[in-house]
Parts: sequence; C-alpha cells; structure tokens
Amino acid sequence: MKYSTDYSPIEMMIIAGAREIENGQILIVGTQWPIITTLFAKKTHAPDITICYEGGVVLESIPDRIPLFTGDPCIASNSVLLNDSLDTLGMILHAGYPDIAFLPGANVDRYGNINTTCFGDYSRPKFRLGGSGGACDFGSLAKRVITMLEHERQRFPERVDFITTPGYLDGSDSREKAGLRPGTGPGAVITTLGIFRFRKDTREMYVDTYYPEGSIEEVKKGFQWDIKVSEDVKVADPPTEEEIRILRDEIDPFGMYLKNNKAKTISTL
Amino acid sequence: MKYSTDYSPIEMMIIAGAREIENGQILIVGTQWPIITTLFAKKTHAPDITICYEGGVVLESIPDRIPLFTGDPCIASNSVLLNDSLDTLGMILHAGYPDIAFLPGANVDRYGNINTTCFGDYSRPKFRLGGSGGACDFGSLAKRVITMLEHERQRFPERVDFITTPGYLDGSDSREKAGLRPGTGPGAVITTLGIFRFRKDTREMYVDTYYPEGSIEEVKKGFQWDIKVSEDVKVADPPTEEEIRILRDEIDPFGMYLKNNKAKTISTL
Amino acid sequence: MKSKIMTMDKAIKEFVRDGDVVYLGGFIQHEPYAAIHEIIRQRKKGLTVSSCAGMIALDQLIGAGCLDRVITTYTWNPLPKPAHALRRCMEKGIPHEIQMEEYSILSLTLSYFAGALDLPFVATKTLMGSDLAKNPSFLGENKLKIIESPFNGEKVCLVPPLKHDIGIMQVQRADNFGNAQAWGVMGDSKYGINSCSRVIICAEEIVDTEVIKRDPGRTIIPGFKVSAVVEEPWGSHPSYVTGCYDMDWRYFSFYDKATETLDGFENYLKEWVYGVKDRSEYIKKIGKKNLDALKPKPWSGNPVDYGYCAQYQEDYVS
Amino acid sequence: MKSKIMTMDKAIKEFVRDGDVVYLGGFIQHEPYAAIHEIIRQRKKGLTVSSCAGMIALDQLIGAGCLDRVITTYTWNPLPKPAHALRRCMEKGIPHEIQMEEYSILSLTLSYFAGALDLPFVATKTLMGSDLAKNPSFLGENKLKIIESPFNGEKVCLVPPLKHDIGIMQVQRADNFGNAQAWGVMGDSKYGINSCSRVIICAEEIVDTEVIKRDPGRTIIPGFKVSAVVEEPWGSHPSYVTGCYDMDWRYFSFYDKATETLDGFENYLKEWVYGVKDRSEYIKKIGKKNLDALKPKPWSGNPVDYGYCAQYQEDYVS
Repeated sequence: MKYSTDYSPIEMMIIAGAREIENGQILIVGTQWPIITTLFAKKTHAPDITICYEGGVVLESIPDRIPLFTGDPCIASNSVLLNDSLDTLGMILHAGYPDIAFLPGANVDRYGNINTTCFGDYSRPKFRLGGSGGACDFGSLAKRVITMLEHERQRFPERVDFITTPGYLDGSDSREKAGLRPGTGPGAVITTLGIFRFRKDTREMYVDTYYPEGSIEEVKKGFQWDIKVSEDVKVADPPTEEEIRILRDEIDPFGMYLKNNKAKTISTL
Repeated sequence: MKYSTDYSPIEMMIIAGAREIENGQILIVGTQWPIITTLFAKKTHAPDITICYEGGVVLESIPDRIPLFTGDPCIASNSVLLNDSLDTLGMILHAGYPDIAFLPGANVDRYGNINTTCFGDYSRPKFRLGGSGGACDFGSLAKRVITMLEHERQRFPERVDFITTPGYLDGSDSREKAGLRPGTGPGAVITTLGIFRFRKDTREMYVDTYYPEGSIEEVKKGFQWDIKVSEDVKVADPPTEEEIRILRDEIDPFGMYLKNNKAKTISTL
Repeated sequence: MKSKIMTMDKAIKEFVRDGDVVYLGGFIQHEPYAAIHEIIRQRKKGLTVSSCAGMIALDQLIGAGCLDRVITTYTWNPLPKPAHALRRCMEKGIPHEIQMEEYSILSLTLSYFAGALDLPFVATKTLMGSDLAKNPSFLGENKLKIIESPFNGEKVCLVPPLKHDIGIMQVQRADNFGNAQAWGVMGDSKYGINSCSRVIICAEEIVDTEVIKRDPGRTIIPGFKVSAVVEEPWGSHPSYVTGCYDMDWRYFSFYDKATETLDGFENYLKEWVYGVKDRSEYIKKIGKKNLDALKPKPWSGNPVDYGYCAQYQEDYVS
Repeated sequence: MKSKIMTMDKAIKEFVRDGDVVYLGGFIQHEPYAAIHEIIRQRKKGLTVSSCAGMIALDQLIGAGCLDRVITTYTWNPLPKPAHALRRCMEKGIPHEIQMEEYSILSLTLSYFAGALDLPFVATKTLMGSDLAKNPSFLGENKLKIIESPFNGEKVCLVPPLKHDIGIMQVQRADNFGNAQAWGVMGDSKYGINSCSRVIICAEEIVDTEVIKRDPGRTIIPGFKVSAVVEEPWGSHPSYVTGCYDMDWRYFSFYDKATETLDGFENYLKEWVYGVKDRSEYIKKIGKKNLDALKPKPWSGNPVDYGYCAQYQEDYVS
C-alpha cells in the first residue's frame, strides 16, 4: 500500500467520505458527490452496502456507466428494487433503515443546517437555487446525515439564509423540540479541506480532521464563524495510489465527476 | 322478447340487481351474488361497466371461468389493472369513483346496517361469522350501496346484533353525524322477494318493488318489523327467456352459483 | 453478501419466537401455509397474529392453540363457509380464549402502510359508525382515534401504524439475499411485509439476482430487510400462487368437512401437520395427480424493457 | 367502449383550461414535454402547476408565462445548473410574478397519495423544523399542520390531500381506453396522476388491450379515469423514458446555454416551440442521427405468468 502524492482536493473529499462507510450498511444517497463517493466505497472496502435513491431505487451493484444524478436512466437496469418514492423515502428512510444519508449542499451553517433553496430573502432572492428535492427528508429523518461539498468560505455562513434541510437548527435540543426524532441529524460535514463533526451537547460543528496538505489555520479560515477545533484533532491519511487508480479508471472512466466537473455544485453569486 | 316462466327466486334476484346497473358505470363488487349479478349485467345491457374488487383488481371483461369470490385466481389474467387494495379500495373507492357498491349480507336491518360479524353478543357470540373484509369500507364510502341476499325473515331484524357495515345507523342524519360523507349510503336492498329502498328523510327501508310471483303480504312477512310500503309500489317484470338462458348457459355454465349453491350466504343458526 | 437460504424448520426455529407479533402475508394467494404448519409443528405459543384477508390460516393457528391474539378483517373458509376452529374458539373458548382486534380491509391496509413507513398515523373516512370502531379489543384506545380534522373540522378516523416482530409470506420468486418478487392480487401484502422487523420469505423458486435485476419493478421488499429465504414450492397450497398453481377447491371442501368437530380438527392436524415432517411430505401426500390438476394454463405477456445507453454522448463528455 | 385516442392539439384544447390546477407527471423520466410545448403554443394562462421532481418543464412554462402558481420540490437543469427562466422569475419577476409552494419529495408524494385516495390528511415526521414548513405561500394555513399526535403526544406534521383538475404524463404504453402502463424510476407519478379529475395519457406506444391484460400489474391508472390518450413517441425528449430512449444530455447542455438570457429564452421558444407545429416536427428537427444515439441497449427479463385453470376441478363442481 503506497500513499498517492498526486490527488486533488475533490478526490481527497470523496475518499474521506467513503471511509465513513462500513461494509453492509444501508445508505440513502443524494445527487452529485454522494453518488461517486458511495459507488467508490462499494467498489473498494464496502462491497455489501445497499444504495437507495429518492425516486424508488435500491442498488446492490455498480452500474456500468456512473450515474450523474439519482434519476439517471442507467440505474434502472442495475437495481434490485425499482418502484416509487414511497418505497425508498417512505418504507426505507421514513421507516428508519438507513445507517447514513449522504447529501450535497450549497451552504451549511454552524449547526449543520443546509440551504439549497436561495441566497438572500426567500420571497425575492438574490440567487434562486433548485430547492429541496428529497434533501429535507434526508435531513429530517436519517440517523446520521453526512453532507459533502467543496470548501469555500462563502459556503459556510454562521446561519444559512434558508433552512432547506434541517440540521440541529439552533443547537442543543432545538431539533427535537421542532418535532424531529431523537437520534437523527447531522453526523459529519466532509469537504475539500477536512471532516467536521458535531458536539453532543451544543450540537455545534467542530473541526475533527484536516487533510495532510492543509493546516488548522487554513481550515478555520474556511468558515464565517470562529469554528472550534477538537482537542484531539486528527490529520487524515492521504489516499493510496490504488484508491486513486480505482476512482479515476474504474469509477469515473469518462471523467464526468473528476475531469469534466459536471457535478460541481452551485455555491453563491 | 318473451318472458320466462321457469326461473328461480335467486335468478329473479340476480336479474333485478343487474337492472340497477347502467352501462358505463364504475362498480365496486363484493363476493357471492354481487359477482354473478355484475357479470350478467356486463354480458347483457351494460357491456362497458368497470368491475373493481377489493384485493386490487379492475376488470373490463368477463373471465372465462366465473369467479367464486373476489380473490379467485381466474380474475388475475382478465384484469386491466392488478395491484393492491390501495389501488381499488383506496384510489377508486375512497376516492369516490364507484357509482354503485354491491355487497352480500348475512343480516340487514331497518336502516340498511349490515351484519356479517356475529349473531348474539360480540364478545361471546352464539354464531361467529367471517367479519367485514372490505364490506365496512364499501358501506362507509360508496355513493350507493346495493345489498343482495336471500330473503328469509331471520335475516331482517329490526336492529342487527353488530354493525359490520354502516348503513344509515339510527336513521335521519345519524350517518353524517358519525362522520361518514354526505351523499353516501345504502341505495337498495335486493332479495329473493323484492327491491327495498330508503326514505330520503327518515332513511328507513321501504318496499319499493315485489316480484310477479309474490304479494305485498308475503313480502311484509319477511321482516321482523312493520316495514312501510311505497304508495306507488311496483311489480317487477319477470326475466326474459333470453336473460335466463344467458345467465345459466353463458355466465354460470358450471352451475357454481345457480345449481351447486356454492355461493349461499350464512343466515342464522 | 451471505446467502440467507435455509430450511423452513430452521427459519421458524430461529426467527419466530413465542409471544411474537407475527404478520402473515398473502391476500388469499401467497399465504404461507408451509410456514404456518411448521409453526404449529414447533408448538409456538402466545403469538399475536396479524392477517388482513386470508383463508384458513388463522383457523388452523387458532385451533392448534398457537395464538393469544388476532388482528384481522375476516376469517372464512372460502366456499364460503364459517371457519370451524374460529367458531369453536369465539363461541366456546376452545382450545383457549383469544382476543380479536377487527378492522376493515382498507383501514387495516392503511395501518400496515403507516407501519411500513413508520408514519405517526393515517386519516381516513372509512370505519366510522361501524361497531368495529366502537369495540376495540386489546389495542384499546390505540385501535383508532376519531378527531376533528385540523384542516376543515370534519370528523376523521385516524389509524395507527401497525408493526410486527416477524413477517412471513410466500412469493413467486426470490434471490438468495431475499429480494422478493410477487404478482397477481396483492391486497395488503406489500405494506404488511414491509412493516416487520424480521422477515421470512418463502419462494416458489429461488432465482439468480440477475433475474431480479432484469425486472426490478416486481420486487416488493428489498433483500436487506429479509432474515431468511426458504425455497418452498407449493408452499401456499391449498390456496394459490398466480401463475404457479390454482386454488385447490377440493381440499378446502375436505377441510370444511374434516374440521367440523373438535375431534375432526385434531385428526386433521395429526394427519396433515404433525403427521408430516415438512412440506415435501405434505405435497407427496396430496399426490401428483391432484397437483397436476392445479397447474395453470400459461398467461404471460411481453417482457418490458429497462435499457439505457451504456456510454454518455460523446460531446457531452468532452 | 369508445376510444379516447386524439391528437395532442385536440387533447390540450379540450382538457386543459386557463386557470386549471395541472399535475405534471413523471419523475425526471415520463415528463410530458410534448404536451408542455403544446400548452405553451396554445398560450394557456393562469395555470397552477404541480410537479414533484422534474427537469426543465417548469422552467419552460414559467418563462413562457403560462403559470401563476407552482407546487414543487425543485426545479433544476440536471447538469446540475440553475434553471434560468425560474431564476429570472423568482429574482426579477420576469415575465410576471408567480407564487411557489415548496415541499420535500416525501411530503409532496404523501400529499399526492392523500389526494389520490381522497384521505383527509397523512401524518409524517419529515419537514418539521425546515423553513419549507415555516414559509407557506398560496396554500397558507392549508399547506400543512403541525399538531400533537392523539396517540402519543409527539409533534407530527399533517399534509393535506392535493388534488388536480387535470394531470398529464408520458408512459411507455397505453390502450385506446387509457389503461396506462409505465415502469422504471416512478417517483411520485402513480399517486399524482391518480389525484386528477381529468387525465391526458401520452404514450410512446398504443397497444391492444390484450397486451395490457397480459401484464395488468404494470398498469398505473385504470382507463376509466382517463379523458384522452395521445400517441406521442419521443414525447419526453430531452428527458428519457426507460427502455425507449436515454436522456439527451447534449440538449440540456444546449438549453442551458441558449436560455441564459431573456432574449435567448425567447429565441429558444420561437425556434423549438412556436416554430414547430407538433411533436413530429420537433423530432424531425432533432434529427435521426441524434435520436439514434439515444436508443438504449435492451435490458429485459423473463415475462411473468398470470395463469390459472380454466375449469373448476370436477368433483368440486358436481
């Protein structure tokens, strides 16, 4: 096993995300980075994970063309269950089966709330984004939500303009008070700079891990508030050469995610 | 067109039931007499009726073997929609589509309440019957419920021991007060003696029509209360020879309903 | 992934526990008679059995004394005749008193639906006014609630999510991992079987996962929810499985006569349940000639296509 | 029964009325683009359009000025890129202000489900805490209710039944009478299309009722609920229909660039919507070579069997 010395921050993010997954887990997976991350995990250390998508898809194998989003035609002929949203968002997610929900996000705030609706005022936004899709359901219902996005400072406001997907709302027990189930909520935010988790008491995001190329200072600059750093903050292992080879050659041979950037998420104006 | 002079009370009941149906109507149909009645109507004057069964079946054609009950295997390969109970009891019946709901019944009372649960006390019955199945749903939800049963006096108590399927409950507006939708409820009871309908004000059952072989006196003796008779009480036309031929030879060639009596409903001890 | 294939004997031993809340799948067809007989043979006790619309499954389990509580909408010998063991139990407390919670098919299916999704409840306009609504049994206050709708003030009936410890159902085909496919009259089965913590799938045929993947729209429950898969052809006899075998009317007629008396019922169990080791012995006892008479004439359609392009269009990639 | 087959022109003229509440079926696949273009050509006005999870359908209808109100969970060019006409409308009120009622996919699908069954409401644990719940638009107090469950006191979110005047959806096949079959990723479509007073089914292929009856488990809506059937191959382009054609990524890419400016959007409509008479002209404009590139490799499975015995067993009859 040799560590790679030639990898991008996006590749590091994907591999860090995949490391959160244990073999055999049930995942409900959103569009963009979560797709390639979970397929990479399935291809490597977690072949027996089950991947569920919001439109009614349960995948146990890797499609021969990588899906660009969770409604991509290529998933139809590779799934073991293919029906409607009540099959996955209902009888799997609302029923509490997923170990992890993977989401992309435009903005994430101090308490893990996600905004994919708009920047500025909701009734007359400065920039209108797509909206929730199933994201609000993932965030409302899943035991452990992992959000993946490119780390740019403007993506990490202290408070998002619009809570599309509830995280811990105002921290502490405000999530449970709003009616969401105990034992659900954000587990980690994984970016191109590091891995961020949430304190059990205040439910505030903190720096858990940063990547070998980076530094705590650089990471802290990536947030619009003064993010706390774990006392035993960790440095992630870099990807191995084999991991990078599999990711590039086997998972994304057309370069849809890694080269052509078809999956880049909107950040701000 | 020649009237038949050789027909049984059961055959008269079936033909009287079929006459309630107009071509093009949507029917939700219970087991036993309703099955043969609606298939006969489809074979004769109402070829474009749609027949729905509680397990998830929508039929537009007549199976080549007559179903003995609504879960009979022969309906699977003749339906145009075949799925589950939410497709028919839900998206058809609860959604308000059926013009008529046809039901069998063990007992029917003065306000059209039906009992198919038990005779005697519910907690320790003298005779335990099958229970509701979908009957309570038909009676709760359908615009016009038609109940078909053999006319024996013990089947027509003033008040049933157990309301499996709500009719007009205690009469007047008690049905609506219980929460059931206005514009729903019993439309007719059709037996081997006649056709009985319900007053618009009191919602009490009355004698609307009797059969050519019978008399008003005989009909009145078939009830445990003093049933009122319509001022313009009618006498039904007998079946035609052609109707009887179609019923016996084309609809029930194996005699399952008309000869072998496999469909006879339980009445009392 | 590890195969979940096992014998019926082992599946029932391992996954059905005394006192469990058991869902029996199948809406007339798909009823798991092979599993039910094994439950009786293993003399399971104190079960609560939930079954929306079956034939004589509940009758046999009640008569054999396996049950304390039932959730259902009806129990009937399909001829239609009353179910004798049910009658003896409800009318005379033989072999022991049981409690029966009764719904209508739609309200119970909605309760299973709520259970499968773990919804807090579902509101409906059925059931109100009936004595089913007024006579709760062991579910008591939680059988249903009649409230005024917060939207428009009308009276509505709320049914709770019904969930089960273990669900058992016969299907047309499944793979080793429990991805199960079924078709025909489905009734409540998809929602019921998805409302269970543990699931035993009994399949007419075990197929390769590739067969499942060639028509994934048929799958009613994903394998990850399934604990055990039992290959059990003819597992729903005397009821039917669409496309596999027709209903055995003669057997129901025989059962009706055989079980009319308590002695008759005991003898039935001795001969047809305790007296056979497993389903294959039961089937041998039915006999080839009788089984052949139940084989359906084929009725199948065009397969449907799930294809897609294997590559992206070139100038989108570049 | 009378055939309901008609041209798209006639179906939209007859069944879509100014001011209607319109459901657009399809969850990415099955979106009825041919019908949407005809709605734009006929310059329908004041529509409320409900669409759970589509691609650029809402963007086109908003930009063309057909809508006053929208019910949805997202609108996005699938690349993923923002939808430009939507942005112009929401950010700058071009071509006119609209109101947008937003849900999540699960909550909106449950609302369609409640609408399809005409349930008073459905209770769920999603949506609470989000700003979607706190910002109702034109549905106001009736968007949802958060109450304490009468069963256990926990906070629950009630979603109302959403019903529609008219629903339109592309499917793989249908018969003359509107019995419609669809497969692949189904999303919200079955519940949405069953919640409509009038329904237009656009089918890739019109088949004999015999084909429907050979696999009735595929039917998502029975013909008696359907007002019109339009034969419209390629009707979902540039989106896809499983087994018929793949997604046209290049067209989405082209649409993204073409509609970035208001002028560009108007020119797009002129060329691709107003500039063609019907779907067949649109398809001709796409060109055979481009269409051929979208044809899928086949992926189909074993047909399933629905057979039964044609006669009763003899000694049951006698």
